[in-house]
Amino acid sequence: MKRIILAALAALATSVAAQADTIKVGVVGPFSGPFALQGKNFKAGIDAYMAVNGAKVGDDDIEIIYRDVPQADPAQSKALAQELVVKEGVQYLAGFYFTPDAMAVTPLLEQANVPLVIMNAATSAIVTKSPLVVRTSFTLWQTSTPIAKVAKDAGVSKIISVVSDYGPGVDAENAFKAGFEAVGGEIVEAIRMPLSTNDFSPIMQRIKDSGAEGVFAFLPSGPTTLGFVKAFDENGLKDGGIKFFAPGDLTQESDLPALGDAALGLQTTFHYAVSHDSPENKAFVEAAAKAIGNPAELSFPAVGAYDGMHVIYKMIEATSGEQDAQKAVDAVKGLSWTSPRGPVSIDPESRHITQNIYLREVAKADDGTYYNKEIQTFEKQGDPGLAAVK
Amino acid sequence: MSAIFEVRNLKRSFGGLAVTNDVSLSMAPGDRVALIGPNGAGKTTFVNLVTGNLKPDAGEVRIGGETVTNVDAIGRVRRGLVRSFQVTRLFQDMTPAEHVALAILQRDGRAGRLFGNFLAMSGVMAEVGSLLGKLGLRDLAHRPVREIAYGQQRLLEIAVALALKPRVLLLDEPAAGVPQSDTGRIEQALADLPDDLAVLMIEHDMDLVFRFAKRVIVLAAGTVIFDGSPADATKDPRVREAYLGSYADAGSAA
Amino acid sequence: MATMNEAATALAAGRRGLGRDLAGLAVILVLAAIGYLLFPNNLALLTRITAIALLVLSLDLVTGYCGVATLGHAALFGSGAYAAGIAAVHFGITDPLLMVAAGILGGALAGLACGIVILRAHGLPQLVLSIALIHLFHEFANKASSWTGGSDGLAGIAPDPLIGLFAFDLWGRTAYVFGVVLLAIVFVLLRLVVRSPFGMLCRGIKEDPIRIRAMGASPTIALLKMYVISGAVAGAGGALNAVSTQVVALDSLSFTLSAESLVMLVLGGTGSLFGALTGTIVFMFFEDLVSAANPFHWLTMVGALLIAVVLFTPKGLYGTVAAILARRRGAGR
Amino acid sequence: MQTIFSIAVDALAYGMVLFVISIGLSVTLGLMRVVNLAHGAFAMIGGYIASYAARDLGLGYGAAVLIAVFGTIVIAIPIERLLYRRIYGQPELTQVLMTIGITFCIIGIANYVFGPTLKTIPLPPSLEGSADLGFRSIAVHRIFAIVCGLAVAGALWFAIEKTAFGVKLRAAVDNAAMAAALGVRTEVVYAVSFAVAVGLAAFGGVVGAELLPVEPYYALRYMVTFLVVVSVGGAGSIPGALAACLLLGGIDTTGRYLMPEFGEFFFYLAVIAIVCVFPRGLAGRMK
Repeated sequence: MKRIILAALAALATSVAAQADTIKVGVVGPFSGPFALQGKNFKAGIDAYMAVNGAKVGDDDIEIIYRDVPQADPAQSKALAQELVVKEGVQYLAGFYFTPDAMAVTPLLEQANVPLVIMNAATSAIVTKSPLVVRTSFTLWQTSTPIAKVAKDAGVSKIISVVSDYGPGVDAENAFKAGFEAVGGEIVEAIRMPLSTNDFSPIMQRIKDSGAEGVFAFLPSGPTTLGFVKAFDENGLKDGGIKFFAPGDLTQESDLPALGDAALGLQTTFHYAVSHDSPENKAFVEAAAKAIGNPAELSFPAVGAYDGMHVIYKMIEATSGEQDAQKAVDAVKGLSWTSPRGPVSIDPESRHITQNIYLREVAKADDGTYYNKEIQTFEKQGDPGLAAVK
Repeated sequence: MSAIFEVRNLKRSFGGLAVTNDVSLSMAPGDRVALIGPNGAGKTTFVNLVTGNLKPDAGEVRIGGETVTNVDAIGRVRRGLVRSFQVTRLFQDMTPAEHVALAILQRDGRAGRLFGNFLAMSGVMAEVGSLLGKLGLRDLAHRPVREIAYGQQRLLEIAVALALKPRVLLLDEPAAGVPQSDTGRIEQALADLPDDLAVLMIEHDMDLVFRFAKRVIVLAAGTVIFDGSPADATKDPRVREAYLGSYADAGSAA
Repeated sequence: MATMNEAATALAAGRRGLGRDLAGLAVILVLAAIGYLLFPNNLALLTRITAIALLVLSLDLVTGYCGVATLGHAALFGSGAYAAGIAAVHFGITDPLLMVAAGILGGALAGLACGIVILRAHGLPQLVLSIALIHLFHEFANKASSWTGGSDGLAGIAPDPLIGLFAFDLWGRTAYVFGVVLLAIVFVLLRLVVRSPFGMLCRGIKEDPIRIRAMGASPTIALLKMYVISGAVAGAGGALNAVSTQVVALDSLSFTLSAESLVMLVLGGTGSLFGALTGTIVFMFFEDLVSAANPFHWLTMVGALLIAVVLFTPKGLYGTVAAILARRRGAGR
Repeated sequence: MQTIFSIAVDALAYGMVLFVISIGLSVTLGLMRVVNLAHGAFAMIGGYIASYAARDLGLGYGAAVLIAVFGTIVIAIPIERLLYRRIYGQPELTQVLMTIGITFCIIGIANYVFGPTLKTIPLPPSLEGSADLGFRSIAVHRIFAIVCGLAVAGALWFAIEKTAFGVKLRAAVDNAAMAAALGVRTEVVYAVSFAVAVGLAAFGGVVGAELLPVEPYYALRYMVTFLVVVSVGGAGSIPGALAACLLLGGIDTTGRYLMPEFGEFFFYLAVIAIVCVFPRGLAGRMK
């Protein structure tokens, strides 16, 4: 009798052990260096999701392992991904702020049997590099195309495009150009500036001299954005009636306090505003603000990470914790849910997120803080960039 | 015998001041010439002009009959005009053997070779051994230079110069800074210089000049004021006036 | 009799050098084996260390042995990486050995170009020239995006299996062994070079270029030659990086990488190949350790390490240890 | 024509901002012979202090500038005593290692204490907005930066060339042993010079914050620019640094106007050309 009980207990113990695994998720992002803010937002989004939904899927514990790639460095990124898979035994890879870092990892996925959930890197082509890639952020084509229509609707037909001279900048330029020319607008000039530009006065002079009625701009968020927006204001372009159009990277919430009044009234299109009015977003903002410590630092990478965790949780559910990358990815194809940013779904074909893009305007709240006020919605936008790449 | 080294009408001025003014001299193989002159006479400028570190305003320098006025300093060394330095310029971490070996290899055009340890090149090492032996440095061959006494460093300077197999040797104060006790060895080394070598010595130490040189050239205010035997130099009134002064007695005593 | 003594001393000195070469080779291989056994799951990091070690060795050639101050040495490394990557992506040269050859060639050419510019000045202005160069290289690669992929990086490098047998796989064993063998070969060759007549000439130039000129040798030509050699070594490292990570991006041509390699070299001790290796291993391991322990604030720890090294081991880690050992031996005698 | 004027004004403004921020480095680099790569870190500390004083404590701009300058000096004194003193007269590479280490530490600490976001220093109303020059408008704070630059240049030139301290400093730099024998306390001279350099860095960090915004990575992001500008001018020379800033500012601004996509090429090709023609800088005091 005793023996039977013992055996039963042992069996129970092993079965419990078999089910209550720890599933590891490796997150690669810029947690130090010039982009540390974005990495911090990754972590905040992930922490928020796990605070709201628990750190368990079924019986499995979820453990996040962070690895730092401060600036785009594919070699380092690949080495860390390899380490995460081989040494730490992660079943999911996630994060990735920079396109080359993500590109470097895609060749590993099949052999490692690991899906990659991209929480930011925004070049269209990444999802085509491996069938195991799912993206929950956005592409510049996705966010920059609608603003072309906004510009046209505002009665502007001649625009000068000004972008930072690197991959995303070029993407933004092409997307806007395609969109604007499709609605009959004209790009009078397209300028690409080096990433390290500090003083934008000469650029502003170029804009003035071009005779354009409006400017389309893209710069990576951070110090350069601040310089650009201030120069636009100080050189009299804003007062001179030149209209400003940009994707939302330029007015990300964490930069708004620094931009101050110079940003007031700027219109941008983007997939997410911290101010988005929905119960889902309220819950998210509350949890994420707690996770990041200083609510003013909250920005868009957090929502990409939050939804990325949602996708990963669904994958784990679908595979009951077994490691099967293809099955996991198949399970989220066509998945739709209500994200803090609004209704979203994973396109089964491209594995990229389909979402609403919002036109927002920088406004001042009653308490003196600045925020992106949503004023128009473009529903269910896919990624036009994929078609353009082909 | 034809001249191995000639300088003709060499001129150079700095901001209107002619520091070297119409200097000419000619040397044959085996000559032992001393160039002397009071401070500011233009000796340093003259050396720089001759070695190619300065460009002359006018004039000509010839080595072995070939005009080298437009050849740079390195080219002149390769044509056989080698100098030593007033203050030794040696590599503190290298040994005398390495110094001399490097000079030999450079002379033979092998200093650019990427492989092969010259310490194991028997031909080179035999020559290093004999050269260092001649100058009494063999025991120190494998000690770093910074551990060697200054007098011996001066000897090493001469060894490096000789390793280059010069046709004309320019010795810039070879005994400067050497304690009295060691000057004998340097004088011996100078006396043992190859017979067919033309040597031009720039020196302050009159004893050394009179013992070494068969001919003295006196430079004053950028021009040659005397060119002749040491004995005559001491008697020449212009030399006395310009330079010798109190040395005159010492000279006649010798 | 005297000549025999001379030859014997020379031979003994030669043997001592050879002994140290073999010892160095043994140390590399033993360390590589230990690394393989201790971190079988982290070979990607070890491979990366190997590639960076080649960069730091190459920097040591010009900085440690020739006294050239440069904060732009990644230009040589990155050129090698892009040469290998472009050969693979645009010309279909996917054999890893040929890719390394392309990298060596690319690095050597970049070395020649950089050398011509950098050797025109000395000291601080030289440092500034090197900084300007690395930025020009970086900008050029960014502009030539149809060849280099621009800031998205050059992806799609798929090297063939090594000698047709060993594929470059997820676990990175092939890449690691390939890297270690490459490093060992380069190390032995460099040991020979730094003790060769040419190596001696360069040490002379570092100490006193005027003296070298008076010997009839041209310092500029010798340094340029060293720059080309250095470029070949750095290019091999870049190519190894391209082969093992299968992607090349602008970071390989960055000021950051240049500065980091200089930091590693000074950390280990300049003017010694062992110092370069020590610096690379210590820095990379330390960085990996602290950045995994705290991905958010590890930079402070690295800074503290650098300060500590300057305060307590002024000649660099290897340099100081070597000096202490030498003193011991001296005292023992 | 109007465009040329306009570019010239931009170039002048940019050049002067560069000058204000980097002139402190010229003091450490040229007069003290320390390759101080942590210069940007001290400028950043100044910016953070000013931002904290003006935004969080609500002090006026002038007070914030003063607090920033003196606060940064106070922070720098122990660093000088404990760390910099060890690297005076050391080889350049050792100095590079030490000052990069210091920079890393300061970045890490700033990131930890202030977070990774941009920090602004609110301007007083008198410096806000734009001034009309007739043919164009220019931000008032830029004019302020130009004035500050000229004032700093004048004051420094006077201090180095005309005061007793300047004489001691130059003596200590040229021959420390001799200066010490003549009764100059070189340690004090060095400490004071270092304090001045750090104070200038902080001042520049605050005045230039509108152009180079304060954030933790500031210390590394602009390090190269400062180093290049000072070396091109000739380390230790005030007029040289001024000339270099105006020249490079002009080239940079014109290049970015004419061909923005090749802006970087223009700047660095110009640097290479200048260094090749003037290997000791535009007006070098270098050995």
